[in-house]
This record gives sequence, C-alpha cells and structure tokens, in this order.
Amino acid sequence: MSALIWIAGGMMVVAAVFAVEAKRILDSVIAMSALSLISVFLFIAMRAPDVAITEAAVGAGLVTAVLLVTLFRMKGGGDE
Amino acid sequence: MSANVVIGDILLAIGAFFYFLGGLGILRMPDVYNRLQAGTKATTLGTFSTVLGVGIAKPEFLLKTLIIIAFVALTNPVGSSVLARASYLSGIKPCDCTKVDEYKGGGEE
Amino acid sequence: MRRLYAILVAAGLIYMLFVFLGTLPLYGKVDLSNRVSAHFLAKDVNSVDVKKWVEGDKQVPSREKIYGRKGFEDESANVVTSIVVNYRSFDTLGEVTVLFASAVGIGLVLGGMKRMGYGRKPNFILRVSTGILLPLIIMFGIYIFVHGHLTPGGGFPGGTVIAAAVLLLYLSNEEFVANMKTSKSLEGSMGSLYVIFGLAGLATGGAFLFNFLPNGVVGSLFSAGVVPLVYMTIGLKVGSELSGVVAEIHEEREG
Amino acid sequence: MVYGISIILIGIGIYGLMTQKNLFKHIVSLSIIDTAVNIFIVATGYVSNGKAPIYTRALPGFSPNSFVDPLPQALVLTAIVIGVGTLALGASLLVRVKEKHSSINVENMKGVGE
Repeated sequence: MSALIWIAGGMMVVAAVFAVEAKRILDSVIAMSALSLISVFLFIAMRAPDVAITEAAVGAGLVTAVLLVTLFRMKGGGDE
Repeated sequence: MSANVVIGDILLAIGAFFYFLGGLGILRMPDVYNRLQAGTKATTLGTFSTVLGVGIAKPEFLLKTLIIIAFVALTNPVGSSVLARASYLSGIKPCDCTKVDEYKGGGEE
Repeated sequence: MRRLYAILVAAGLIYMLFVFLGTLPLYGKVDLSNRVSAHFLAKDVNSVDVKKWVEGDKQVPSREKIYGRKGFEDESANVVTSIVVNYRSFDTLGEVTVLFASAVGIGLVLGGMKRMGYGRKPNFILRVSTGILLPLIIMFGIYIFVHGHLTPGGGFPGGTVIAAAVLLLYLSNEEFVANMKTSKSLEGSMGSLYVIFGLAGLATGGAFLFNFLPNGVVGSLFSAGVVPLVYMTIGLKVGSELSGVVAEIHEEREG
Repeated sequence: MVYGISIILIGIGIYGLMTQKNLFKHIVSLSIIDTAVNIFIVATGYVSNGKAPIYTRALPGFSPNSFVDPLPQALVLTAIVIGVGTLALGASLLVRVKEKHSSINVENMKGVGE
C-alpha cells in the first residue's frame, strides 16, 4: 500500500507541475482534473469514503465542466 | 481456497491482461480514432472481467457488481462515440492509411 | 529572474511547513483519545472513560447504548454524516449560506436571457442515451442522499450528482433551458426547511438543531433521528443550487 | 508520507501563483492548493490499519481502536463543496474580465495601469 501511495503522489506532483506550466490552458484544466482523480485514490487509502465520493463527483466532474464551459465562453482565453 | 475464488482470480487476470492490451494499443496506434477504439474496447471488456471476478470471489457483492457492469455497458460506448465525433468535428484528420471515411459531412441523420 | 524568486519562496514555504510537521504526531500514529471525536465514537459523552476505551479496555459502548436507546447523540451507522449533522450543524448551515451567496454572485455577474449554444448539434446516439441515462443518474443521486446515514455519501455528493445530470441535459440538447424559477424556489424552501428543523429542535429539546426524533436501530433505513431528514433537505438544496450554477454559466446577454 | 505529498503540492501551487501571468492559471493554482490542503487535513486523522468510520452489522466483534478519526473528514466534506462554489464564482468573474479588458493575461489587459 505504501508503494502505491508513493506512485500516486508522484503522479500528482507531475500533474500539478504540468497544470501550472502547460502552454495551452486546455491542457492545464485536463491536468488539474487528473490530479483531482488521483487524489480520490489517496482519500480511499486514508479510509475516507465519503470524501472520496464527493471529490470524485466534484473534482473530476463538475469543476472540470465549469472551467471548460468558461474557457469555451472566453473563446480560448489568452494563451501564453 | 474454494472454487469461486479461483474463478474470480482467473477473471481478474483476464481483465488485467485486457487493460494491458488497451494501454499497448494507445501507445502503438497511429491516430486519435484508432487509439480511442483500442482504449475503449479493451477497457470495457477489462472492466467487465475484473468487476465480475470480484463479484464471483465475494458472492455477497454479486448483485452490485452486475449493476456496475450494466452502468459501464451503458456509459462507456456513448462516451467514446461522443469523443470521436467531437474530435472529428473540430478538425482532427484521420491518419493517411485510412481508406474509408463514412463520417464525412458531420454524420447528421 | 521571476521564476528563481518564485522557486526560492516556494522552497522556503515547503521547508517551513516540513519544520512545522515536527509538532504533529507521525502519519498514522495519532492518539485518538486526545481528540474530541473519540467521545463521539464511544457514542457517549458522559459515562465512558475515553482514555481506557481507546486503549482496548472492555468498557466498549454497551449494546443498548448502540442499538436503540434515545441518547444525547443520535445513532447513525455512518459516523461522518452524524458529525456533519449533529456536532457541526452550524458549520453546515454556514456552508449552505456560502454556497447560496456564490450562486447569487454568479447570477449577478453572468445574468442574461439567452442560452449559450455550442454551435454543434448533438447527434442521435447522445440524445437517445441521455433519455436512458438521465433517470438512472437522478435516481442514483437521490439514493446517495437518502442512504447517507447508512453508506458513504450524504447530501453533498448526492446534490452534485443531480447537478451533473442537469449538465448532461445542457450538453445533449441545444435548446434546453433550466427553469430557474423552480430551481430558486426549491432551493429557498429547502434552506428555510433546514432552519425550521433547527427551530423544532429548539422547541422540543432546548437547543438549536437538536435531534428530536427517535433513533431506531442502527442500520435500518428509518433510524438516526433527524439525520435523514436534514440530509434530504441538504441534498435537494445543494442539487438545485449547483444546477442553478450550471444553468447560469450557460447564460449570456443579448447581442 | 502523505503529509510530504500535500506540502509539495502546496509549494507547486504557490509557485504557479507567483510566476504565471494568465489569470486562468491562477484559478488552477488555487484549486491545486485546495486539493492539497484537503489531503493534509484528512491525513491528520488517519490511524494505521484503521477502518472507515461506519458501523456495520459485525459491530459487537470490533476492536475499539479500529476507526480512523471522522472529524477531519466531516470538515473536508463541506470544504470541497464550498471550493466548487467559489471556483465557479471566480471563473464567471474571469468571463467578465475577458469581455471588459479583451484579455485575461495580466500584461495585455486594456485599460489597466499604464
């Protein structure tokens, strides 16, 4: 279990760096969604099923959808 | 070790093998559509097999796993077809080796 | 240059937090008997000696304390929902208020009459499968918050799943517009119903949001006193609130 | 262990807030910090080999120290939902900023500073 937590943490760090440094904003939003999805595994490993369900519904579903819709409304938003 | 645990383990191994095939397909296929096809087909069967394996190994979960299988069978193909259509409409070209393009014109009925 | 400064500041902050970690117990080595929640896990605030209880003494909560005695706290199987509704109910009230304020803010910032279109007609597969999936998704959301005191879940994830169903409607139908009047009235009535439950507790038990219903047996659907009722109101309120957010984010002004 | 992961994520979020000039990246960085803090709070309540805090039918045979601390989980449960509300508010404010200043990059905004 410990090794799995380390792997998940490494993936989260990689996703966070990619979300911060990505050139296109769309990539950044997708990386952030992936980070939320991996954090669900950490919550389950810490025996918090309620938090895991909420994070899976909110972080991977609703936040991503809201950010993508606003990105669509901004017509791509100023890329860097 | 009873028989149902052995059958469940075999099903889990089959599911893991299909997941591996899905990942291999995503690495090896040339363009978006082929990758989507490989990923969706392989992971759908892999999910069926792993979830059913859990249900057979622990018979008290069997009904719940059947419901999960029904949900995955409903949602997974729809999601991949919508993804493929969106990527086609936003202008991603299929690779050069594609011979037939039946979706030309947007696919409206 | 800016990146270098940023890396330095972030590294300093990380070092500071790692030093601060020395004051916390190690990961997984928490002494629960020092925590307030140990009293709650013992299902009794007065008679169980919590220190001995955590160490494994045999004065575990006796059977009649767990199965169906009208205690000071109510007995729901999922301890987290019980804490959310009973110990920290004012927190939940404030949280619902914050959510209401943010929904009103989004409505003020993005208000409009016309619905934003995606410019692409959804195809046949998506429309047909939406008709099949939508009742299942809404039923799943309702299941989550009705069974919140027995299984993992509760009002917040249930409401979010219902909002996801509304989002699916918006994605699959280019003309669909949510009825904002229904959403607002449902949300307002559910918010005031929560306060009414609190006032009923004040009238019968002497404390705001007191648990005034019989507790029943742990594990059955009609148990845990006021928890299922409060979670139903919270679930409907969060669901209509987030559906309103999803609907408002699709609105745009004329021209 | 999980403490370290969440602290590194907080550091990455702070770094993103300081370096990026695009306002959308600021929202993404704030969301990363949000997730990291939630993981930290839940990690403070974890007990080794603990079980999820749900009473089941097998209750009379359970050992008393077998639950993890449920209080941080209850706090995080509300924090996540507040997070999505404030995030949606920030995103809608960004839409207005884009309409008014024709860009969301801090250096290219029209009518700011100069």
